[in-house]
Amino acid sequence: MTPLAGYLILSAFLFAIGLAGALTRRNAIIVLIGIELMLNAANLNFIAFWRFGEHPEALTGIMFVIFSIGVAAAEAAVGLALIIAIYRHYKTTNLDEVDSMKG
Amino acid sequence: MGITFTIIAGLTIAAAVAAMTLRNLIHCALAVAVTFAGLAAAYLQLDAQFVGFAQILVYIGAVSILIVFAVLLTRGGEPSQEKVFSAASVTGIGVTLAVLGVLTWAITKSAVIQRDLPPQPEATVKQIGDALMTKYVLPLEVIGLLLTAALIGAVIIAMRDDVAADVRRRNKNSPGASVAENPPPHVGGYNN
Amino acid sequence: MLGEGIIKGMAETARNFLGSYVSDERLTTVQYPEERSPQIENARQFPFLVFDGNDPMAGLRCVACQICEKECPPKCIYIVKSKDKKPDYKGQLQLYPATFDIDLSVCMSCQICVEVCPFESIKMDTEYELSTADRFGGLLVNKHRLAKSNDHYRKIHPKDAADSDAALAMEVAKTQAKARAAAEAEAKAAAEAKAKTTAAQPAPQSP
Amino acid sequence: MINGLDQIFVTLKYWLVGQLANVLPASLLPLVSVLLSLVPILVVFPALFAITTVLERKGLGRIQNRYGPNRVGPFGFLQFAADGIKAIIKEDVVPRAADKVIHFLAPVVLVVPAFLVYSVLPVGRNMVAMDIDAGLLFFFAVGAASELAVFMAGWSSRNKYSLLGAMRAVAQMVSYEIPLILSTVTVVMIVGSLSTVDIVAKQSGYHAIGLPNWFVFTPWGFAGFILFLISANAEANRSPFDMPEGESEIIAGYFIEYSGFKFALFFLAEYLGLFAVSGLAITLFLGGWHAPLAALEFIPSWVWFFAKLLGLIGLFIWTRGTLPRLRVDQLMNFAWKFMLPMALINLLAAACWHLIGAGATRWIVCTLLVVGFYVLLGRGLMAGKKLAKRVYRYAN
Repeated sequence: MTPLAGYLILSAFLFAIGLAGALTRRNAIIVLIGIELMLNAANLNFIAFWRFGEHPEALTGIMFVIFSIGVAAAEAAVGLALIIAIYRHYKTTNLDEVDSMKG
Repeated sequence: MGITFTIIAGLTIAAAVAAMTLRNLIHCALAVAVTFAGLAAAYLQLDAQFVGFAQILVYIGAVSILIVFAVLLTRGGEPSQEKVFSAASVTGIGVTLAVLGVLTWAITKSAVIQRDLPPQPEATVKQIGDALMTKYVLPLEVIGLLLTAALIGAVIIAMRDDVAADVRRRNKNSPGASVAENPPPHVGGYNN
Repeated sequence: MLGEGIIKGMAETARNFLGSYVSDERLTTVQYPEERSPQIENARQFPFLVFDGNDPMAGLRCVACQICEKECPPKCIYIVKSKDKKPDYKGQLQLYPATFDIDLSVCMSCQICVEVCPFESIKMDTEYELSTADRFGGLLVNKHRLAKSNDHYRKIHPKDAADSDAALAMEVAKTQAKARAAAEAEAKAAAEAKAKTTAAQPAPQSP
Repeated sequence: MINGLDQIFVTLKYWLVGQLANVLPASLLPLVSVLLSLVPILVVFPALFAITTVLERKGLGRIQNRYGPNRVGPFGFLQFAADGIKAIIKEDVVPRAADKVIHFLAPVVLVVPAFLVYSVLPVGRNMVAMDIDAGLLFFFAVGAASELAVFMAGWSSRNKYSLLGAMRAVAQMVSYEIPLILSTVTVVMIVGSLSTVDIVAKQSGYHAIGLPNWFVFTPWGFAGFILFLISANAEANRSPFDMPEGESEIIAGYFIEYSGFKFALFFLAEYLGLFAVSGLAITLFLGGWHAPLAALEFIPSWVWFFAKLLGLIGLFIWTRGTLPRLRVDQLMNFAWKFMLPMALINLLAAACWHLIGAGATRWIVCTLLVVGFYVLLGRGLMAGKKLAKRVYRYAN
């Protein structure tokens, strides 16, 4: 196996773990962590493809990851603020219990 | 594939699994910090120094701390006795396995993975800075705007309702005065 | 201006720092094991038992009344009364403590035992170098270690000791006066009885 | 001869590597070279920690008109040995309710980054363990890991005081990291590099009037230096910013439940962090290992670095002996209402300095910008406050 495949497999596993956590856990914070993991897995792909790509001097992969880290930081801040607001309203962070929009 | 990469990958995946399965939320947050560190190490292995250090600075220094604070503010620090996984967990696992299968299949079938490691590319901080200020200046500005909006938005969302009402009332009475400038009077006549 | 106070403070501490090297008068501490600062007049540490005379056990003023044991807030005093009696300073026969223990690790130096003692027998000591390697036994003090002479008390608290001595002397004087009065009354009664037998007439009641 | 003394450690290292090359296989040589760079760091800075503890206690004692430690060894200078032996032979108590694994890991996670940051500090000419392109970013990234360690220590102890101390410490470190990094960015803007070696190299040479070409002798550099020192003081959790430890209210903060050697590790990490930020301040603003006067250049460069380091440590001790502890709200107000705007204006001043070009104009513009804003901000912050002696309304 070439190194590139190793990084891609690592990234795929991280993405799957993040997805599993986001889909199965009940706590909103853990769901957010799962989403962060998926974002990070995508970042790893960008860096790996940049390093093994044909034009590493273009820096596109690195730029994408830098912006992605910025977006992820903003996402985490807003997401956690939302969770705190939800907690204040419902007194729980359990997503199964926050279902007032259910028909 | 070197032994360093194997160790890093193993640690990262183990920490990620721990972050998604542990019962105590603080343990989850600490485990996810280990995952972020493992990813930073992977970036460094791929000769992306700047991104690796930025990853540590942003994810371990800020996002992990933010998660930990959120856990404590929502009283998630105490281990609860209720179920960890939600009702739809079987469907979730199924979807995950399907995604993982497709991804693995795509990776192993792809022709890209046959490529060998090219010589170490030049990605100095100077180059990155130049690129950020020339070619990517518009995305940079947009990111700046986004971060500012996120900052203000997070503050407003997380603000307690009574504080928000207080601010609104004060602004109606005396424009320009905010909560911080008029703290409640102290009993002891003590000026800081 | 912002930060002005910080500059002033820094100058003050710098003056202290340099001054302490220049003049020794600035230094406020003493080098403890070699030098000691004198204790104040009413210094107090832990209680001790006062005895008169030369024999600590015979001269112990304590009569094992157990008032201090009952009043002690942290309950650090333990007293067992004796079976026999011995004469006290007034010559009266009194009980004495067979056991008198104070746990100094519990004692809080409140001086209540001293306040309540009617016999001027428990007083506060000024001894403070009591540290010991024995954690439990070393600070449980029995009556042999607690007993200290009245001279010691006079030395550490001269004013209080004088008061206490005066009070005791008054007690003794009162007792003696009473004894003398009793003796006189007895003598008088005896004389009257003699007179009665001789005169064979009723005598008035003696007061 | 002069050059030989200056480069003595570098020469020694290459000589050792050369000697070992005859004995060891070639594949091990890079590892040996790295080890030879790291071992001095692992020896010198803990030794400096030992000396500093004694100096600090003696200095604080003198500030308070006391002698300070004077029993162990000549003038008490072996006090650190007594303290160290005491810390090692003490019982290691772990609370029953504590999270054992995290409780054990926290001091380790705290000390490792504290040592790692030294690898990018140039302590002398050609004396840096790792000259990497993104040296400053490395410094701050690794330093950020200590926040998580502090939180781990406070949370795993299961003690309300330690949790409170950890939350305070983390909030304080996050808040003061912003002015810290912003005041660093000014230097990065002028130098155009994140490499610590480049930053020091840029500060070589001397002005016409004999002053060295250090950044502290520019308006933005001076303001940045002061801002950096204040933020560094807060980052290192030292008085007057030591609420995380606040003995009088939360006893010892996040390391309340640690004893013996683990407590010593916390202490070590705290002082190592202090030395690291002082070293960075020297690198960024005080010309690194450069001599202050051209006539003094015969003294080896590493002597200059450590002399400056000791000077800054002395300044920190002096501040600690002078200023009382702040309240939490005062601390946060100071960070967000004074430090942050000042750092941003300083950034503007540095940009002006860079754009205007050499001459008297940029001196005037930058000085006016920094001083004017400082005065205005000071006035604005003090405006609503009637500063007076403390009164006790009910007690009187």
